[in-house]
Amino acid sequence: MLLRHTPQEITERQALTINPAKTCQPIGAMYAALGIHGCLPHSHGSQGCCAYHRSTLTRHYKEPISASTSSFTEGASVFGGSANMLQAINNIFTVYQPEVIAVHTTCLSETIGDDLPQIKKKALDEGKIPAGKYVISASTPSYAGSHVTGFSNMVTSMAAMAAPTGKKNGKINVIPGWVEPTDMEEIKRLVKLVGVSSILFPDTSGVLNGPLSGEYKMFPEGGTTVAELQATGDSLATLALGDWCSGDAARYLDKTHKVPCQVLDMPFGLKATDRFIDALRTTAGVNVPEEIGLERGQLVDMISDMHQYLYKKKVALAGDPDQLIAITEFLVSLDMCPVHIVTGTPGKKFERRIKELTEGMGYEVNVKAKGDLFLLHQWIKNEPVDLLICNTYGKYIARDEDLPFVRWGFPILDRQGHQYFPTVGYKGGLRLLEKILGVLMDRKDRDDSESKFELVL
Amino acid sequence: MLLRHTPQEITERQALTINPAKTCQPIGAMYAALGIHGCLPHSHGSQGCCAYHRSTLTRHYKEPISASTSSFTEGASVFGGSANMLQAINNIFTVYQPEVIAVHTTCLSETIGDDLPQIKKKALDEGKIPAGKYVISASTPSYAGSHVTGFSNMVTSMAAMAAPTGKKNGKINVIPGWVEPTDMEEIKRLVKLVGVSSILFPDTSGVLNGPLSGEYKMFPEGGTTVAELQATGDSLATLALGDWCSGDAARYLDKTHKVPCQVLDMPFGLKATDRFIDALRTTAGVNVPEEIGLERGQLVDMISDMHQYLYKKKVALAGDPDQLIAITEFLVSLDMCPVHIVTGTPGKKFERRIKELTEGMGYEVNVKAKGDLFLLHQWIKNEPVDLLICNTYGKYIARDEDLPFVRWGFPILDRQGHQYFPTVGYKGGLRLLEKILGVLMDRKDRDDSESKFELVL
Amino acid sequence: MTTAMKKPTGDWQPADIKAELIKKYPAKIARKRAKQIIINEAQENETPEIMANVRTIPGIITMRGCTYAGCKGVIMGPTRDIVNLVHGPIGCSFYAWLTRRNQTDAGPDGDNFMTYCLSTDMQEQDIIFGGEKKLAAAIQEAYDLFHPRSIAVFATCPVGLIGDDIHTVAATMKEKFGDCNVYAFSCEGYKGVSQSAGHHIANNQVFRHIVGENDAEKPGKYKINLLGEYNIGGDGFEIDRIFEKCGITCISTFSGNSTYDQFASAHTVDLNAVMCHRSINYVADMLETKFGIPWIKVNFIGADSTAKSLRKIAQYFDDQALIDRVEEVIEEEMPPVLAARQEVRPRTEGKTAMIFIGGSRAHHYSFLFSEMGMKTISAGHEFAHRDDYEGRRILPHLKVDADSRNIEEIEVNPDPTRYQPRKSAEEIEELQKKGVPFNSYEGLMPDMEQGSIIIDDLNQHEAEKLVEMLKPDLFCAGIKEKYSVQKLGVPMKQLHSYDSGGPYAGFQGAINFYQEIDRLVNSKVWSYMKAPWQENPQLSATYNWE
Amino acid sequence: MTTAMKKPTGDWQPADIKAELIKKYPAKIARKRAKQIIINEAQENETPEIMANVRTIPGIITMRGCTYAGCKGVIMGPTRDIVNLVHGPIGCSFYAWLTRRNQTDAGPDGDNFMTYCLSTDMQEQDIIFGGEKKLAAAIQEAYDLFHPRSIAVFATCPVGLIGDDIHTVAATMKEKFGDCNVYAFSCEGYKGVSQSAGHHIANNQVFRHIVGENDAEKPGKYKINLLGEYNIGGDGFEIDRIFEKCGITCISTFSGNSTYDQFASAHTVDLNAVMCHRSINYVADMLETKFGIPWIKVNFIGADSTAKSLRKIAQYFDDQALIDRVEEVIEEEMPPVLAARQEVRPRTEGKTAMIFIGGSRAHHYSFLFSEMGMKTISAGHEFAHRDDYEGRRILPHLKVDADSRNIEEIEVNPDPTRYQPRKSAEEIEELQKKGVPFNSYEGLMPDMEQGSIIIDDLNQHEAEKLVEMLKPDLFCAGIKEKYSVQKLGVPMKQLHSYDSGGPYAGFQGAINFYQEIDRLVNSKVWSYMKAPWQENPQLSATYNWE
Repeated sequence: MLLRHTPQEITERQALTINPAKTCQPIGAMYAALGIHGCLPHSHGSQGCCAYHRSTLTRHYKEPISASTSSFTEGASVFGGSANMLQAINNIFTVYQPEVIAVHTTCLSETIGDDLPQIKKKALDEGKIPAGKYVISASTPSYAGSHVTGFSNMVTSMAAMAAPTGKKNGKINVIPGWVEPTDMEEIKRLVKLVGVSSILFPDTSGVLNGPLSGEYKMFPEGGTTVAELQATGDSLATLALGDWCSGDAARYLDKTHKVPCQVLDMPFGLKATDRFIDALRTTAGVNVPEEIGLERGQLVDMISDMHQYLYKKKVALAGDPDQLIAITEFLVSLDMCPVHIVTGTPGKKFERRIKELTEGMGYEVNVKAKGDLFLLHQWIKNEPVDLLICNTYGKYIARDEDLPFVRWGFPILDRQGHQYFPTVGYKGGLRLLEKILGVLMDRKDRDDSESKFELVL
Repeated sequence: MLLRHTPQEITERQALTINPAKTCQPIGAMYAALGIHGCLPHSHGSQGCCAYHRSTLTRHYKEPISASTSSFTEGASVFGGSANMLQAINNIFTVYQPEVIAVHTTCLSETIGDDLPQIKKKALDEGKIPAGKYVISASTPSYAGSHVTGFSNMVTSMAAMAAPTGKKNGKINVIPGWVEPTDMEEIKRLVKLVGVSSILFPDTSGVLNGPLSGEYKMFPEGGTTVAELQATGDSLATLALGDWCSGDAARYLDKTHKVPCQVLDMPFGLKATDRFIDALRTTAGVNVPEEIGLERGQLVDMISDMHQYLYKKKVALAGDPDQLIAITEFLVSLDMCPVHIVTGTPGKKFERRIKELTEGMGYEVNVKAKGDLFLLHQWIKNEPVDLLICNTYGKYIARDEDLPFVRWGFPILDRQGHQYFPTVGYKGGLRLLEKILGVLMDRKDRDDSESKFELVL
Repeated sequence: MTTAMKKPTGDWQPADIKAELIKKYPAKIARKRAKQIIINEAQENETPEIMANVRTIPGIITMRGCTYAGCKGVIMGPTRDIVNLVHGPIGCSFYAWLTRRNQTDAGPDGDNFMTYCLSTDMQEQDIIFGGEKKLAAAIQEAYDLFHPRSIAVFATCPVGLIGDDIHTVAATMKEKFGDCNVYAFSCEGYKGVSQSAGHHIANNQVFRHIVGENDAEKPGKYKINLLGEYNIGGDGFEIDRIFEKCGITCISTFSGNSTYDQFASAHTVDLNAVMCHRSINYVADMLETKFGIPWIKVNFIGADSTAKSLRKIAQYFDDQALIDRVEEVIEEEMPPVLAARQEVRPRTEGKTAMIFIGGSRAHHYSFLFSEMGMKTISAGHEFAHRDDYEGRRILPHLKVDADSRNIEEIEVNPDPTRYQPRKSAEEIEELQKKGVPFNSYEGLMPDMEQGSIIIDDLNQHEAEKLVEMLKPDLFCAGIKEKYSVQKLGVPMKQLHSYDSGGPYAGFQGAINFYQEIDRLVNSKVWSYMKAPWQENPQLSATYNWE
Repeated sequence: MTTAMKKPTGDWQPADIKAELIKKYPAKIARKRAKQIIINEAQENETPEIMANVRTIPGIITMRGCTYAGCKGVIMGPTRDIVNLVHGPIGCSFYAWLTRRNQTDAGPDGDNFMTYCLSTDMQEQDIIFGGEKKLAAAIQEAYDLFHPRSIAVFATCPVGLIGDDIHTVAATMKEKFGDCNVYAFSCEGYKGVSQSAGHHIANNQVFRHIVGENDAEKPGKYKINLLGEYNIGGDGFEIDRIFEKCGITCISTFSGNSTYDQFASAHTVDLNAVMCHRSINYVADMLETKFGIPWIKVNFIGADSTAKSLRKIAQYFDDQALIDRVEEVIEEEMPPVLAARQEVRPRTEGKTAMIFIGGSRAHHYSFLFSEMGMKTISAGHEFAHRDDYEGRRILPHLKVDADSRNIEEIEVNPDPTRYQPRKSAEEIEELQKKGVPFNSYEGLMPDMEQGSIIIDDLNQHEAEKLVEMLKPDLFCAGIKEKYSVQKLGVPMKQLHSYDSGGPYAGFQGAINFYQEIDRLVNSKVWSYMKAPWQENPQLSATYNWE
């Protein structure tokens, strides 16, 4: 066994996290910042943080991830990182010439109390920030929240670039949350199809799913431009997809610039996508084109055709709150039974929401925020499941417990496809369904006796 | 073992086909006819043919397949099916009111020598064909060629509807061949993206991948309209994708109406898609947009990223000539080794083409046209492979020989996805690659020792 | 919705429905169909006459298949150790390849040729110059590769037309091999009007070439054959389980999970229990005539029917030990069945179903639905004859038309040495008085509710109309009908192949069926067909100021 | 293309290249980098001085990681039966979770905690009020769950800043448990200038808390430790195979596929063979000082280097039996290696590589490339010190800067009871004469070709420039560099993790490496980057009139 020391008996742990279902804020801030066009994320801490985040993102996307660091030494940690930061800003604009430097803090710089806005002001005063270039920053202490929080904080800093002209631009802000570049592309396609003109931020499509063409661009075509970010203050409304990833930024624009917002679930699965499309429709006052009705109908069609393979199947889930909320609703709508659900991100409201979604399923769901994969594994040992949906780290549980396994979430380090095929929207729902059915049917084909082996499924 | 009687030792068979890699012409004609808007395919034979074709197509598409039959009885078989056909035409136009009836023959009506054009003339004379409605027909004797031939014959009959006005319409005819509805959709997307105005026929998209919406349409929105088919004679040129499925129709338009044609491979994989896009470009005299370059670059990127998992892997293939030619070239381009290849469709030129494509691979490829899965299985027993790519019937070999298995081709009766996710074009190449890598990596994760078990692949 | 108190067709007058169904047809067609669509007014033994087993109308999209399908697909397909070789172009063999879910259990090393698809793949020159040589060569190649106990040859359409003498070829090869029984079926697709003709042809040849080949006495106290059970989704496995539990020895099943030797020994039993009489009653009759084995109708679809059938069998053997054992078994098996029934019933009570399948299955399944409190408001068969609707008693009044006359009726006489009546005329009469129904079966109609609609050879157009008008909670037919019905938002259950489910026979099967139907008629899925913007199209922008 | 006859940098003047690399930098940075970019003009023992092991420049995208990575990730990570508990916010433990491909073989039921990721997941209140209590509780919980032989605690950045006394906590818990050795590493990420500081810190604590804990005499005639081998991709497995074949007993590997007890017994050997001296030479020195065990430099990367290293070890033991056995083994192992080499060489001869990794690996791998006829035209290390470039001999001339001074140097003295020199001064001298190189290693530079370019702490900008200018056939570095290099159309091989390959050490590893590099530098893939319409943009419509 790969996880041979995991006991079935569950003992309460107060201080120890084992096999986490989360990581720290800065990597989320780094990923979000890559969704700004021409932006170099900068990690204000010791160089290991930056190295680790770049490595993890690289393994997930199989794409170059550029980011810089303040490379703290012992001295900087004692006397403060301001000097490092200032030197970094100067070096970055000189050598890499980004449009924007998006700085995030770390547990190190937060603990010593570096004040980024102040450092930025100093940089401005010292003329270290060329005209027309920007430095934005987010406070992302690793010891609070999770990578999701860090993402949200950087997205909020992006929203803080809003510079309303007072004249509405007729657009709708769409904040996709931490989804794949291809998901962001798909969201843009859907928004366009509905006939809504929008500003999507962040937008990593075209940045982290690039081509191989013989040239390397540190700053690819994609990403939300500074001009677009500034224009978010003139938009008609904001749709935030996922409260955990996108809610704060939307509420910021609402509160600060009176851009009314709706906070929706991430559009994974039928119903969440329905609400997203309908919110676009009602917000923009447009009609939904037949083409979208068709995509929706195809998803409903496949659900009805394959229902017998999904009905009452037990599922264990680990991931991030916004994704888990959406997938749980989707699974329930398929008559599947999500029985064990953990996220590493703290927050009681997550547990409440999951309980709501699984109400009336006729069983008590195991759900834990600030849980970990060790606990999920123990739950599975105590109540086995038919399917595990989780990031790549789930593979150790899947192999030990011989479970059908669908990789979904972050990070996915050992399979391809998430870079190129969306799981949001109706088409994404079809893909999720294809994957779920695929592993369940593979298992059936593997385990059926020869008399029961089926040609047609 | 599921195929426990298959011996490793290969003995020559003259008369016996076992576990065919093909079926008969009429089903191909039926599928092609479904790609005409408002068309009811009609099987001129005994009712079993129609029942079997409808069942097989239904299991593959999980969609309703409407088609009618002349329901031959013993009497009809002796005295000829003309009376049945005439009655059928009258009933069909009265009850179902299609735009077109596309009649194909069977071994039965061919053996007794029914003359469809003559019967059609009789129907016209007797006023059984309402004004503005059409009856087209194709001769598809089950005892010649294969389902691919039948498809090609019906497509040629569609081309025969061409009614040139003498005035060119600036369009390019694209004949996609026997691919999935979603492939046809993807081909249309690519053609449009390149900026070419085209007529695609047949076109089963919107016909066989329909939504569930509470209403049943015997004749859905999709399909090539009669007007479009008539206009094919005014087109600038024809691109036939796949000589076996589409070549004849293209050459017909070329010979009969001087619409110049190019016969290309089906656009599966990098190089075949390159040639298709480039042919569109040169034929229409347009420039290829960056967006296509991006999709292409993404495919090349994934190939380069994952090359180590593909390199030198042995593959066994069964399917139809056009598909096999394209996939063979694709696999070779990935540094994979297609070692055993069978199609049930007769034709020496297939074997020649495969030999060309695998030249210089440093091994002698096993290839057979008019081969069968029994032979393929024996080849595999004699030289094991790392991967099997085949239609659903391959699952019996895959389970017995414990082979990673990618379902591709016709029919796919036991998995979902082929209805909705294209495998043509660059995005299709990404999907093929995802599937191939998926099964290879699943196998690796299954078989790796615990010391070698990998988190990152 | 519950229609419990309403008439089966709800607000519709059956007559109006019938009118609706046929109104679109040309007059001639309408007249014909009118005779095949019956408003059920069955009174006691007075059932209305229905037109059945007649030609399909050209151009009208039918559910029916052909004679080959009935012979090779249905009857011979399920026998594992007979190599089935189809003589004809490739298609017919391909389409019958593993597509029927008739399961078999050959054990780890028994012969099993069901995963193989053999064909002579006739080419143009074979059509022109004849295919006999190729057939002989193919038989030889099959024999050399597999050395099977038996090879069955099936003719597809062109074979009859070009006059290949497949029977002579078969006989010659049988002769040549010595250790392999080879025979052929002239089951060309154009024969008859439906699969039914194929069943008959298969029955004839099995009886002629296999039955009686093995006189060896098989162990067992209560020996029977089960006729007309095809082990779809494992039905036969469940029935075998029950038989074993009761101590009844099933020597031969025609033809689910069967072997050559089972057929060969079929004449050694003391009773034939006939399940799907439509497809197999010929064999039952011939076994009686030639060997003196009586037959009774049974039905293992539905727990109650299963209990009833077991009791009949026990009664037949007239042995208290068996009668008691059967009662014990029923007592043991029923509680979980009743529990499952109770569990689903609150959700299935009063729901409506339509069933259009086979030749007697629609009838069988209507019992299973009533066990769940579901009403079958319309039903019919695909290839039934009048007696399947009205009851065997009307057989004498049946006129045989040209199409049926073309199907061989073989002349059978008592076997000079082996004929031996299992029961004396007196015993038979005795038992009949006790209610053992020899040589008889009821039709579908008497068991259907007043005012329900019986339709023979239902077609696409009528099916669509029926569903639109009566909106049943469930529609049952075959794969070809599945998705057009579901597009209308009505769940569709395949009762030929069971979709991917089963077994549904016997006690365990009933439980499976209750749960499967519960899943279908109560699935959330059918509530997703309309998008929110279709349900509330008004465009009032609403924001939650979170 | 072959650059065999050309100078390593082709048409470029090395000086111009250097100028290109630094021209974009601000003056101050350019001056600093100029000292870290050296045109190799090494003559005999005269090597140019390189600036190394100095601070990374803030804002300049570096390949380097931190001290924690060097301590927890590199040195302690590979030890399977020590529970590693990271004290800090969640991230640092998460990122070091199974990401290094250091394989281990615990057998079916041995302890293996490498698949587990433990953290105190410090929260805001822990930062404010201190985390010692939480750490103690976490150690207790880990102990209660796993009852391991040993628990190692690692500090991440904030821990040092808020002043948690992890060593006291560890000592207390060790005391409390009795049967579990608990100790801590103050390896905060901000210490030192690279991973290198982490190696040193790890060395210190392992030596202080584990080495010498087990005096039990282990069987074996020729007992050694292998220092600085981390079993990436199974390298260690291959080296163990070779040792066993030679009859050499490897008591302890630091730290690939290692266990607590191996470290505890490390002082019982007669020789330390040092592979990656950069990461482990501290332990080697301390073992010599305290226990009298000499050490020599070895290298098992490359078949020739492997043979050479085996011979050195045999020579050290000065025993003909071992010397002969080693020769036998080499004779047996080399033919397949040479065959594989010959097979690929026609395709690899003259191809060029760049290597920028680790602290001595770039040096090691340059040998392997030359076995394939490939030229390393530019190389450098990520966390090396001057001696790794110039050779150990320059150590005395090294000035220790502030950052290094902050890393504890522990005072070690001969063990009162256990110090016992394995060789007398005379024997050492004898052997040294015979060429056994005690306490010394060469640097990278002397082994590099004239005019090749040595770069310490290469960064993203310079890497890109280098590749654009010199278009190597292969670039070797780590995961962060992989895809930016490949975007330029140059295959990139990870030589930290080996991508998904390995082992590359020893004889079998050399074969694997030849084949892998052949695959990379000869893959068709790199020819697909341009589309046909980019290669022939002209728009001439051509039809084949088929």
